[in-house]
Amino acid sequence: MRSHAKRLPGRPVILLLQLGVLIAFFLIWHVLTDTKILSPFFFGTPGAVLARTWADFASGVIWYHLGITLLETALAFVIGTVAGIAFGFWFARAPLVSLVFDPYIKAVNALPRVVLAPIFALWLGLGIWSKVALGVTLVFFIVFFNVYQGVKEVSPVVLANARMLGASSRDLFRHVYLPSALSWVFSSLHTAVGFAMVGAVVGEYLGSAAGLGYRIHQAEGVFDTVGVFSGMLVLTIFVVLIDAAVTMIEKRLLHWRPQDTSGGQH
Amino acid sequence: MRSHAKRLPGRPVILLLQLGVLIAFFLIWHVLTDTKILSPFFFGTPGAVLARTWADFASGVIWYHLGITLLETALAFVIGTVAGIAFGFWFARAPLVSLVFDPYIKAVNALPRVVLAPIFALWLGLGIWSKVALGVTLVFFIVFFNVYQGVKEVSPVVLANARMLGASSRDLFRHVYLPSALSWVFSSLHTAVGFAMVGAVVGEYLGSAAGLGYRIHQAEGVFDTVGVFSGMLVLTIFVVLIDAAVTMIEKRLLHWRPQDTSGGQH
Amino acid sequence: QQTLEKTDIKIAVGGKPLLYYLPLTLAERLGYFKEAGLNVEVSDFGGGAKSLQALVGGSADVVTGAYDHTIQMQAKGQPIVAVAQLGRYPGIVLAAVNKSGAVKSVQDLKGKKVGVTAPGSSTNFMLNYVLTSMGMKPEDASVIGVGGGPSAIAAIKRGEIDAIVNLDPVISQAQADGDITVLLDTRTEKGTMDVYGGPYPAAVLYMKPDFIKENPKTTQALTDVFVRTMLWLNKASTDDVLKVMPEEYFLGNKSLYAQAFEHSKPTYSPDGRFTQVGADAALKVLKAFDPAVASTSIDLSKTYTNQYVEDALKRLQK
Amino acid sequence: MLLFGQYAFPTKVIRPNDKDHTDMAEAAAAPALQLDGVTCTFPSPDGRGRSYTAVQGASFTVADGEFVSIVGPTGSGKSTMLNVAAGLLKPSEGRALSFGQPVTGINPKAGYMFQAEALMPWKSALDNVAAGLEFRGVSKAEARERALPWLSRVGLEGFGDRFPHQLSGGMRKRVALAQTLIVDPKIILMDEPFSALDVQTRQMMENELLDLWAADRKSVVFITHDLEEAIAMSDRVLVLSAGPGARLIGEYRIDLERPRDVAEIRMTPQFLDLHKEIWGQLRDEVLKGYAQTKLR
Amino acid sequence: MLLFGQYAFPTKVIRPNDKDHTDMAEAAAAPALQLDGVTCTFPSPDGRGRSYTAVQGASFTVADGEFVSIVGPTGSGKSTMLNVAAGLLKPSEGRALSFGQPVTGINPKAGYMFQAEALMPWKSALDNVAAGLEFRGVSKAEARERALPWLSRVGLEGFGDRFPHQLSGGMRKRVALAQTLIVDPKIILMDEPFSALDVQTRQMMENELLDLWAADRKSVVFITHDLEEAIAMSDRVLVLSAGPGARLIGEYRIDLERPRDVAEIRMTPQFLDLHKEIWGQLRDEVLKGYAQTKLR
Ligand SMILES: Nc1ncnc2c1ncn2[C@@H]1O[C@H](COP(=O)(O)OP(=O)(O)OP(=O)(O)O)[C@@H](O)[C@H]1O
Ligand SMILES: Nc1ncnc2c1ncn2[C@@H]1O[C@H](COP(=O)(O)OP(=O)(O)OP(=O)(O)O)[C@@H](O)[C@H]1O
Ligand SMILES: [Mg+2]
Ligand SMILES: [Mg+2]
Repeated sequence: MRSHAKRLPGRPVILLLQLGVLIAFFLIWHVLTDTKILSPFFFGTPGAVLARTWADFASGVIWYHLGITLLETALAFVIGTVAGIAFGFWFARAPLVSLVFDPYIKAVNALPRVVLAPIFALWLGLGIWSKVALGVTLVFFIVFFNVYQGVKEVSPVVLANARMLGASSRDLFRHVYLPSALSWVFSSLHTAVGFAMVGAVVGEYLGSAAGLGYRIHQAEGVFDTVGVFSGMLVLTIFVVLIDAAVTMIEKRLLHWRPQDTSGGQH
Repeated sequence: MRSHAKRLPGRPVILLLQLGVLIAFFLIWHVLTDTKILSPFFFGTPGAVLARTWADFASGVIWYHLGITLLETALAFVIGTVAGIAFGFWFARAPLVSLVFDPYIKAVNALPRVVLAPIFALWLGLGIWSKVALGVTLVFFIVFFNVYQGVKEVSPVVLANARMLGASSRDLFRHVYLPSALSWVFSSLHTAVGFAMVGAVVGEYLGSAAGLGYRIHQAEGVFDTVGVFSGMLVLTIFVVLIDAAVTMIEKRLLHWRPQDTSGGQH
Repeated sequence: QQTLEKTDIKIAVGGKPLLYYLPLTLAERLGYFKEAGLNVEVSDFGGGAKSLQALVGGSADVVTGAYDHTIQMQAKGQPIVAVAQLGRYPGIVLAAVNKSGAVKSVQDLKGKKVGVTAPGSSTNFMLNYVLTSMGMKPEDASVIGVGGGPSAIAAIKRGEIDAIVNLDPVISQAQADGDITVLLDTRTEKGTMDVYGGPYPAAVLYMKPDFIKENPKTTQALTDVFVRTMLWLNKASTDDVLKVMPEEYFLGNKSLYAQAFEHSKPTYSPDGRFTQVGADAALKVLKAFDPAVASTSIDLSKTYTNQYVEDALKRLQK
Repeated sequence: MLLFGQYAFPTKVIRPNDKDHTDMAEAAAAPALQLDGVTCTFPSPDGRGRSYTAVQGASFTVADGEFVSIVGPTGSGKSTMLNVAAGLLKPSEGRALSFGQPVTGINPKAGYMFQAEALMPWKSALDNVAAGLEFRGVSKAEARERALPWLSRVGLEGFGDRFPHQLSGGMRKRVALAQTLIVDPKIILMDEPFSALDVQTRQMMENELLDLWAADRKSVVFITHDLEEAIAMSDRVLVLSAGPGARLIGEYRIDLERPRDVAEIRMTPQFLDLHKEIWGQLRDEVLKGYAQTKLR
Repeated sequence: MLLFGQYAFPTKVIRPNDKDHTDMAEAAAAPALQLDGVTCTFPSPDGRGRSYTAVQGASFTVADGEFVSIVGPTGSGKSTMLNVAAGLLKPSEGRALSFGQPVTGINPKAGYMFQAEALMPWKSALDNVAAGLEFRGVSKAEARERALPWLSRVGLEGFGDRFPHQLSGGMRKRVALAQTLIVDPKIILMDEPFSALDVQTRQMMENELLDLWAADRKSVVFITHDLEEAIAMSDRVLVLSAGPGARLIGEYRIDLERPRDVAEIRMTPQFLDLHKEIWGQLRDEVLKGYAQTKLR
């Protein structure tokens, strides 16, 4: 319902506020490192970080590494998501399987992937696939658990209705479970995007020849804090962009829901 | 509705099946390493891993390390969950804040925590707290995004009803948002338990003087694959136990829901 | 015995089980810290860079790490001082991977994939230095970080890299499996001289100058412990070492560990002393590849001191 | 007041009716629906404690092509019985048969219009109506095309693109009606289909349903709280007693001639007689039920 | 058929009624509810395209202590108007006043019984009834104690520990009724409260509501599809036209004496006259609305 909620400011104002937060952040960072309250050795200085980032983009060296990292991220995200959705649905619809495998799924989720890096390297080599694998193991579980729960949350009456209308298992999936679980899926995707990137970067960090993680590690090796933070800055910019894409898709797929249920305070 | 679903086997049968899966897993592992299809250098052998685990528990050396890791896990889990729930609710109920900070939350979620480890050590020392911090940064986001979404999913009619009945913001939280979002919270907790453990172990792995991650790192440094896998085995056993506790609490708090909505096939 | 300013010491190390840091574990196992009245806690990190950061950040008091760090940190305006040398040769080995078979000599490295422990690490610098001294550019080989553990072995076994620059135990393991052919070996005096033209210092005990100023007696006690360890190690047989070391360390494969130790034995400093030539060699290498070092003038005399070692030797060698 | 044993339903009106099942044996041959001593017991809310028996040993048959209404006090177990007939609920005792086949899963011959809101909230009104056809393999485009006339049949021609939350309560009910009827089920189960509609719209829908039913003689089981509606529409009215342990306590054959107009037939003296008779029993039953819940 | 302008409501029955607002000026002083030219326009389903105006310039007042019913075709905008009165929906034009105060947020003086299911599914029936008291700071134990008699008042004494999904449709409605009434609102908004109940239970509930209303003269706005119910309960009946752009087209003062028994009053000739009069208008309106939706 369109309620008497306090009107939210429009898009330009929001953007301005966001910019304000960003500037405030850099300012605080600047002041703290300038006065040496935060050691520039650990925190760099915002001016230097921005200058480095700019230089990297201007000279173009970063694009190659960025491309590799984004490719890994995208692959990890897509594979992890598809697998998570598929397994989530399968487990939710096959109670025996889910009961039997439940503890093992949880156990695997708790394995520190970093330790598995040599095994990934052995199986998948040092190229992008071992990084993708790392990302997939992170993304998969987040999506999996949410899809599993999302399917269980389907309204029993709506489900019964669809079944009475003659829906087959496949129909139920497409017409009931999937749309009903979509908000769960998207909630998990917002976390998953970040973790896909983390997986890719950590994978590169642990051993690789290219990518942003590689650059960050290289900078760290020579105690180049500015380089490290510049790498992280680039990372975050791109993850926000990817997430915006996810949000756009979400808006399209969930356009049927009532608007403004966000709590509309007075 | 109690439907004509295929009867699921009872608890003992399930346990038996689970045991079967476990034994099958160890058997396959054994056969593969025994025939050298998988190199024992990388994969150890199940016999050796079990023997080592047994020896560690028998001699008692493992308890100290296990205790530290479990403490870190528990702290990361609790702090991350509480913070995730608090911020999730806050953001969901304060649309302006959430709009403005949205990209930053997502950006922070995408930062590779491994790179941040030195900063955590700087702020929190080398003790357990830097590991807890790592775990918290993982747990927080998973819980946060789910709580945020869970609050948005509250049925608009139920919400309007409670407001008409005179519920204050606090009442709405306690009587509507929280119970309604609980299944989202628990779904995220199942992932979060694992990630709390991952955070603790990776933290130890990256720099510490004790804990299971420390032991795994030590073992890896001397190519002691059996030690690595034995450490992971202990990890998984305990994460499954913690998760069982979460599931128990979940069952109690969500006892109001209709049973058997799990798809009841015929 | 004189009273120490500080008895609880936090030592940071980047990879304790590595043979590179063997003296630290030995000192611990031989009980020398206790005898000196020191109560140490050893924190192990994923790499030397991280243990150094722990020192700079104040969460560790002293570090056993690469001598390079003292030079790099001076360039960054974060002075640290090495007080005892544990390793006199770097112990880095450049080897061709047999499975790939593309590299027969150092000259063949051009255009090949070379695995180092991590980009920007000392193994990477060694490779760069070798390439330049052969008249090539560092970019002529493509560098891949493979780590210093099982993942390096995995890379060798898959033949994904054409050559590898790494340390023990990776090298010994690969050698034992017959997977690599050693081309340059800085575990020996000859190899080190060939590559660097001087005894390039490896692991040292370093700390912040402030720490020394505030805790001179503790610093002396710490130096005593390591000098004592170096003297013991100089005379010890492989069996002696194996007896002292904790069992976990050779659970993987005891004979491999023994073999690796024997390979590495010459790299340990006999008495803990630094030499000017060694420091010069290190500076020369770093100047070539670390832009921060290249752009600063380094005062080597501030990066190490033999004062505490000499004092210790005077008392210990009596 | 008359009370009947569980398995015995003497028809109170024995005049042969004018429809095709004059011969009772014929209907028994393959009734569209047959409930056989159905008892439904629910576990108590907390999982421990007493269980609650909603329906106790209910038996009745619905012949092929028959229109049967069920009336009874609120909370007695009408929806529960319909769930059993649909195959959504397994009775604790007894069984359900549909056209001679025991109902073990979803009853494929049945269409069910639920009492609660059951539209898919993510589908527009048109897509909701078209869903059943899509599930039967009809292409999306064709299903929509065939759904359009159904929408206008329930008076919602311009509302095809609305999502359920954008429709009024009565509109949602009408979408559900179209959704159930479009797939042409052999037996239609309806749980208070018209209670959210105003009287006029309701009469239109009732006539619409009767036309449809007359056209190809489906079987209908119709739950309503409106006794007039029950009488006006049905061949037979069943009366359920108050819960717990609700039983069928009355069966009335409605021998008003067909085709009927639901508005006009209410004025006939025959109708008024029947109404008075059933009303008397129902009223007592409701009062008893009310007293019972107050006591428990 | 009579049609009125948006802001003009000539009362069709001018006899002064027997209640305390004989003087129309008095009621105007601080009416419990006043809608002032309220127009509600909804954006089109896809966010683009035409928008849909449900209610067009509706104005009416409900005096303090008055019982007003609103009838109208399904989908005309009755619930929409109630949402405006409750402060849940901001009208696109016009405004709502409650006791002289403009309604800008939730109307704190109002209790609202929703048409859709609105119980908290995670609370038992008893806790659902007790919720309003808890929100007002009453301790949980006391709230439950005070909720118990309310449960039995709606005939659900033994069902306090059931969760909503374990109750029948009619039972849920009754829990909602108790939930709304227990907090003793000054003005009660009810959207088809009794449509899921059988006739007997319904009459009991109706009488219960009238007793309550008589005891401390609350204001009631009552939406129903049952014209008899509207007449039997109210002081005034408002008739809404068919949508889109529904307007109030009729206002009938019901001057039957109080207290009334809803079952008995239906038999009086006065009642039948009123019924016939309003019925005529409503019937036309519904037919028009039906034709309109068919055309669109
Ligand atoms: N899942 C359940 N758990 C426990 N009790 C239930 C459950 N479902 C229904 N009941 C109980 O069974 C009884 C009959 O319910 P049912 O829904 O069949 O009533 P009904 O006749 O359809 O009533 P109404 O006319 O109000 O819809 C009620 O007392 C209800 O509380
Ligand atoms: N959120 C919305 N978006 C678009 N249209 C809406 C929305 N809410 C209601 N409507 C439309 O407004 C009109 C009036 O709806 P409302 O619910 O007020 O009807 P009503 O008179 O209560 O009908 P009923 O008797 O069936 O409950 C309907 O045509 C409906 O489709
Ligand atoms: Mg029912
Ligand atoms: Mg309505």
